[in-house]
Amino acid sequence: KTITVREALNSALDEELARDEKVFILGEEVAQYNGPYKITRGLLEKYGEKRVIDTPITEMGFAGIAVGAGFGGLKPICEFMTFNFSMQAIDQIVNSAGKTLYMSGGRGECPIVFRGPNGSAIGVGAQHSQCFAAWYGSIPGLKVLSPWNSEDARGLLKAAVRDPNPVVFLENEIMYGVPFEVSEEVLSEDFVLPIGKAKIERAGKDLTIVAHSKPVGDSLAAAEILAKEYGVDAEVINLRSIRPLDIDTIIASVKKTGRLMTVEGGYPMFGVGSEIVAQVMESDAFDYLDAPIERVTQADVPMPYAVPLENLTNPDSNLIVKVALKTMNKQA
Amino acid sequence: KTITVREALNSALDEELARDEKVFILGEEVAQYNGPYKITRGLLEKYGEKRVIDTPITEMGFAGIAVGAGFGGLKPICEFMTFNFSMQAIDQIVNSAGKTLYMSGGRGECPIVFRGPNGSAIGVGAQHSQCFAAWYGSIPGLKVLSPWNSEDARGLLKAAVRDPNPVVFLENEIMYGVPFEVSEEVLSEDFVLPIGKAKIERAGKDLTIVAHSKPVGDSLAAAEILAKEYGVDAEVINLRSIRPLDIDTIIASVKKTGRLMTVEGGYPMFGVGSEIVAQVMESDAFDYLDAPIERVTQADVPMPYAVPLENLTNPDSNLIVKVALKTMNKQA
Amino acid sequence: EKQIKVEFPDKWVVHKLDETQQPPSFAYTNRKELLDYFYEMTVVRRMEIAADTLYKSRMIRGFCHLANGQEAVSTGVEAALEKEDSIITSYRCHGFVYTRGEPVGTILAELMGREAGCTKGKGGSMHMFTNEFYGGNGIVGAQVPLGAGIAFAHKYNGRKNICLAAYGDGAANQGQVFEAFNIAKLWDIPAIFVCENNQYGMGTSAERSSASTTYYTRGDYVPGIRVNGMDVLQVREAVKWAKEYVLNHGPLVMEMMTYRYFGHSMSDPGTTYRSKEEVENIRRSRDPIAFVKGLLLENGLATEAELKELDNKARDEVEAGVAFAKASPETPPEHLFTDVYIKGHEVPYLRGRHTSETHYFQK
Amino acid sequence: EKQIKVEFPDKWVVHKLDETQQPPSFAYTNRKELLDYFYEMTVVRRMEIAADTLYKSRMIRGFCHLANGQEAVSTGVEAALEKEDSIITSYRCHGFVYTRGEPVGTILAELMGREAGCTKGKGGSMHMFTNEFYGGNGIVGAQVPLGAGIAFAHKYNGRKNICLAAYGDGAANQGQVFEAFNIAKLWDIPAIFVCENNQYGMGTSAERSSASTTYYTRGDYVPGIRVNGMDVLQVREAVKWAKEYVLNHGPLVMEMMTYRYFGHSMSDPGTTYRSKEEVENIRRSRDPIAFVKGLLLENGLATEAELKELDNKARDEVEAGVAFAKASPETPPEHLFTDVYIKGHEVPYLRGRHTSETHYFQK
Ligand SMILES: Cc1ncc(C[n+]2csc(CCOP(=O)(O)OP(=O)(O)O)c2C)c(N)n1
Ligand SMILES: Cc1ncc(C[n+]2csc(CCOP(=O)(O)OP(=O)(O)O)c2C)c(N)n1
Ligand SMILES: [Mg+2]
Ligand SMILES: [Mg+2]
Repeated sequence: KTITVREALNSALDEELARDEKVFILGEEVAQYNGPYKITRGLLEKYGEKRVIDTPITEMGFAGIAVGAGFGGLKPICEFMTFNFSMQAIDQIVNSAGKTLYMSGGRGECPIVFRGPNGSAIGVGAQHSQCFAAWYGSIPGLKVLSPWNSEDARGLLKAAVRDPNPVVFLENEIMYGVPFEVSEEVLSEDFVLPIGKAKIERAGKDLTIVAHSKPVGDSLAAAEILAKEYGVDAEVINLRSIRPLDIDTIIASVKKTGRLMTVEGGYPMFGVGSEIVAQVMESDAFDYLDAPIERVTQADVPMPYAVPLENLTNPDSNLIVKVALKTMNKQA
Repeated sequence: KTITVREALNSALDEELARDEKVFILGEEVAQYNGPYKITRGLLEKYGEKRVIDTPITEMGFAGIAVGAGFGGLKPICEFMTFNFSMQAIDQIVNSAGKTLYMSGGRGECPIVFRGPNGSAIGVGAQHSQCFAAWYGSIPGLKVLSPWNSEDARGLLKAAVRDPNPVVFLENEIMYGVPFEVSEEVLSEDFVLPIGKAKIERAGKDLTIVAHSKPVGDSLAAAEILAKEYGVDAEVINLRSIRPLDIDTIIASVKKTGRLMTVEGGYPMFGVGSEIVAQVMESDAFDYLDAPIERVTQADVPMPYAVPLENLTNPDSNLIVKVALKTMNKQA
Repeated sequence: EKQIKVEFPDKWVVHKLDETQQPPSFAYTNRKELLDYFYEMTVVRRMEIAADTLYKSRMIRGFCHLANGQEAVSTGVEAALEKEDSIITSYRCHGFVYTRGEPVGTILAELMGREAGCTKGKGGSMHMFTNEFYGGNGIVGAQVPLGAGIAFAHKYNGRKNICLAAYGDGAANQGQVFEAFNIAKLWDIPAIFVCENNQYGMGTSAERSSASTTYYTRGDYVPGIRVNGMDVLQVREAVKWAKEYVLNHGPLVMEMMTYRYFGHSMSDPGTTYRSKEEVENIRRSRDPIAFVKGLLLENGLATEAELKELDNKARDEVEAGVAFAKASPETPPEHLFTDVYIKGHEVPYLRGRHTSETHYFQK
Repeated sequence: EKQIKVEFPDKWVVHKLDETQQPPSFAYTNRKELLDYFYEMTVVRRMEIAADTLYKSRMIRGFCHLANGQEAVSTGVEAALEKEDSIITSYRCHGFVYTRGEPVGTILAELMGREAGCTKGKGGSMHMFTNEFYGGNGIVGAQVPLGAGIAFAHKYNGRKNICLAAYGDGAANQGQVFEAFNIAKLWDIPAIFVCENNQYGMGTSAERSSASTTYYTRGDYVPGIRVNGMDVLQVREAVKWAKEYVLNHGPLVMEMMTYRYFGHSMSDPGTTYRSKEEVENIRRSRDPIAFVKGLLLENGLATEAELKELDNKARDEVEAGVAFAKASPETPPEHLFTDVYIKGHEVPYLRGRHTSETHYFQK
């Protein structure tokens, strides 16, 4: 069966609402409007105003209330219309949700999920296009997930809701409408993915490409080109989780391929790629590297609006191919 | 002459207020109370209420007003009592100060300095001990400085105030009271340091240690131990600037020493060290590495309060020595 | 020029303002002024409609927030202020950018991501800038403290100018709005905080987002006034008066009762959370352009034919703007790394998507 | 037990509450209650003084915010609420932690970073937790939305319990406080928002931080009441009434007029921004412990000797607490990596300061 990422997220929310009375959703336009991006479509009708709640445009306030509700024993799913707006609430996410369990010596549990689209959409400019994977990923106390396809979306979101820790769940607006084939298992009500395990989306022996979110698809597309046009057999790893970061899967792959590149939609400096490079360097995979690790990222500029500039800012499969060939020491 | 970091910062502010009428300071307790950490001592008396302004405890509001004042042609110095509280205002720093010049095609200039203590102090727990170097450092449009000693403090703060871009200036509370010898030049009213240049604080040939803020001192102390007790001659680089990151100085040093370790007070993942490792890997210095790069960071936990835990969370010179020896493949 | 006196039908609705502290209950105006307002509002309306068309033909993308129905606010505000006064708004900014002096062509060029755009195609719909106009801000509420800061700078510099910061009924609940009110009041900042109450924030009606919908009172200790934002003369008189007020007494909150005809943005049909009748009813009874037209005709200041001609002229201006924008090339790649930092004060290099695309600045 | 009736000297000062919606103008009490209050407040005061001493002998470090002078607030609040009601406060929390039921020993142990501390020495002064007490929050204002959320959970679960969220006069200007008010009002959340107005936020007086210092009115559309926070009976009656009120009508803002005798934190002598006379004057005329003592003596409910004895008992309790805390070992290194995540749901490993110090969790 084929479902879009949107349907995957929507069904995951639906099932988790059905499964546990303590689960509720709040956020801007999630109820009556059916969600700004329709992820919560139909849920108000099904679960009523108690469980699916529209908020004012006050991120710090409603995120703080959601965290408090988590302390109070509920399991809030707090939607940010986009994670760009989570910056207004970031203190509540980091200092209240993320750190309280520790500061309280284990007394302040907060089983909350913060979710919404993250990173660049299309043509929305600098203030609406930031990727927050590395920022939230740096915070001990949070778990941070970044699904790519429908399977990820379902399995990880359901896992996030069931996890008793605060989870930051980074979706991608561009992926919402994309359909993916899924197995029966994925559609089962009890399908959850383990938090912290990366998935090898394509096995290969020449080169490892690690990506998260939309760039996973770009990497797979690039891998096809690499295979067809250049005889390069790339292994593509879908990170799925930013924190914890499944370095073991990456290391095992690097030991096999000897070459590694990272692809992400966020700013280059202090990004997901940076950390992967550093951790590989610290591991015994370092000795297996036949070439330096290469990073493909957003360009180091605020997201521009004009098409030609935007195209030069976001990574794409052409660039991935080009960098992969460089890593392979091959001519394009 | 010997001056403390506090005196260095205070005199820098004093001179820049004197130099340019458009410069003013605002923040919590900066005026009548003489500054929560006394960095602004005496300035109200000297420059009056127009130029040195107490604000309510409303970071988002006063930071936004400061950014607006920057758009309006002033040169605000916006003090955060600590950068932990800048999280409440981070949207104004990143989305308003950092991105507007770009979005406006060059029309929205904002010559502002955000400053205050960053990272861990002593015994203040999880919500008051976070290092924001990597977060702000990831944002194109911002410059991010992290002084260590009195020379840095004076030269970089004056440079920051004179820079027409928004600058995030990360001080360290633990360093405020520490005295440092400074030259006549440093005391001159026209002393500014170039933004983006690291400083080799100690030349050495065996190993490069890169650090910023307080860990620079810890690294120098470690270098002395390494020299005296182990005959290891470490080169210590004081980053001074997080964005831009002076990778050239690091690369040149690595080419000389063949070994590199990074030391920082922030969380390990997606940190300053991660980026340095990644950039070195991307450079031709990679081939000069005789050992993997090692990172010393804050432990990956929210800052604990109890002394034994806190000690295991913050890097110190003992650990730097230990890791340096590992890098050198020597027994402790 | 012959002046006419227009009496406002209702008393001003105010908060913490006494009888002596209020705008006049009437406005003097004349044929020329009213024709100007008519023309300006018509251009803005037609420009938004052109944007709508360009969007549908995929020449504009991403977010695009149109302000049809709200034209009297931008035109009335501009009529009251001087060029040296400042304005800052939310993303729903096209009208203000035009009334501040940017031509239709550069506005549409911006929407189309063209080099001739008023911000070089880098900002798009939400982030336009022009003289003493500080954006087009994409983060709901952020422009309110920013506006207070711009007003602060005027005061600091000893200028008798003000800043008008506009925000929506949805934005009115943002904490930073209240933080800005408090500081503005403490420091006597000459800011006019204008809540453009168009009754919805996306799909949420004012009643559902705001525990109090009398937005002119939401400043609590900050005085406030409610204005019919569909009547350009009331807007003008209120803002003119408000400028003097804030220069002498510190901040003021002004609620403009207005309405948007279109959806919130291009992806919103604007019909699920309100009825077609509601929209039609307001179009019929309160339209700001029809209002000025009525004044002109009823007072014999212009004929239908003259207005038709002006309307044609507006259409021509917008069409010329469309042509101009279309003729402008897309913003070329050279601009990718400019304006991240101020020229001459850049960082040494900015990384592209990969080290191979890194841009080095000449020093 | 013989009841006495204590009439409150002044009428309640209220905001958007009518005559029928107010706490009683008197309280019934008795010897036992008053002795309990006297004792509890004395313990809290002596505990804070012990903390001061321990700080000066360097056994407590970092931030330490004492609440001497404010004892009637925590004691009065606790007297009014049930154990199932929730409380959340700022960092100035020691008194509340005690009145919620945590012994002096574990509070002081927390301050000293000991394993027996009520949060295992991990939180310190600002971050204590106990049953239905959600901290000790270090970020000014953050506890207000959090408290609204805890109250929301009570309502969601159909419990007739409330949450009381306390914040300072300085915190009262924080935007998130207003955001919480708005949502709480829209959703009828049973939260009592208590502004502990001790007249200063660090070194800034209320007048300099707040454009309106009538904090009980700052909820605008949220009703409010001002309470003499130095009179434990008024606090108790007001909170008791408020609990019923918020369960039936949604949120309420309550301003408690109080005062702190010590500096803001240990690094603040507390003398630069206010006069010694001001402090002395309040100690003399409004001290909350002296007030209860007066009630007991004037009504012949207790003798000086009995009170002296109770005072001694309080001293003993605190001394025992000090001894307990001192005897507890410092929190040992094993605790470094626990409680970052919930046991059994950790990440596979947490890195130490270096890979050599990384901790792996058993699965
Ligand atoms: C902080 C933040 N949260 C959410 C959004 C998404 N958003 C954009 S416009 C809007 C509605 C705003 O409504 P209102 O303030 O009434 O302005 P209007 O669109 O009616 O002019 C929302 C929720 C945003 N841009 N910023
Ligand atoms: C967001 C934030 N900004 C600044 C601080 C530093 N700070 C701690 S307490 C305080 C004063 C608070 O005053 P008030 O709210 O009146 O509470 P009180 O200390 O009087 O109980 C300040 C500025 C902080 N902890 N959090
Ligand atoms: Mg609106
Ligand atoms: Mg106070």
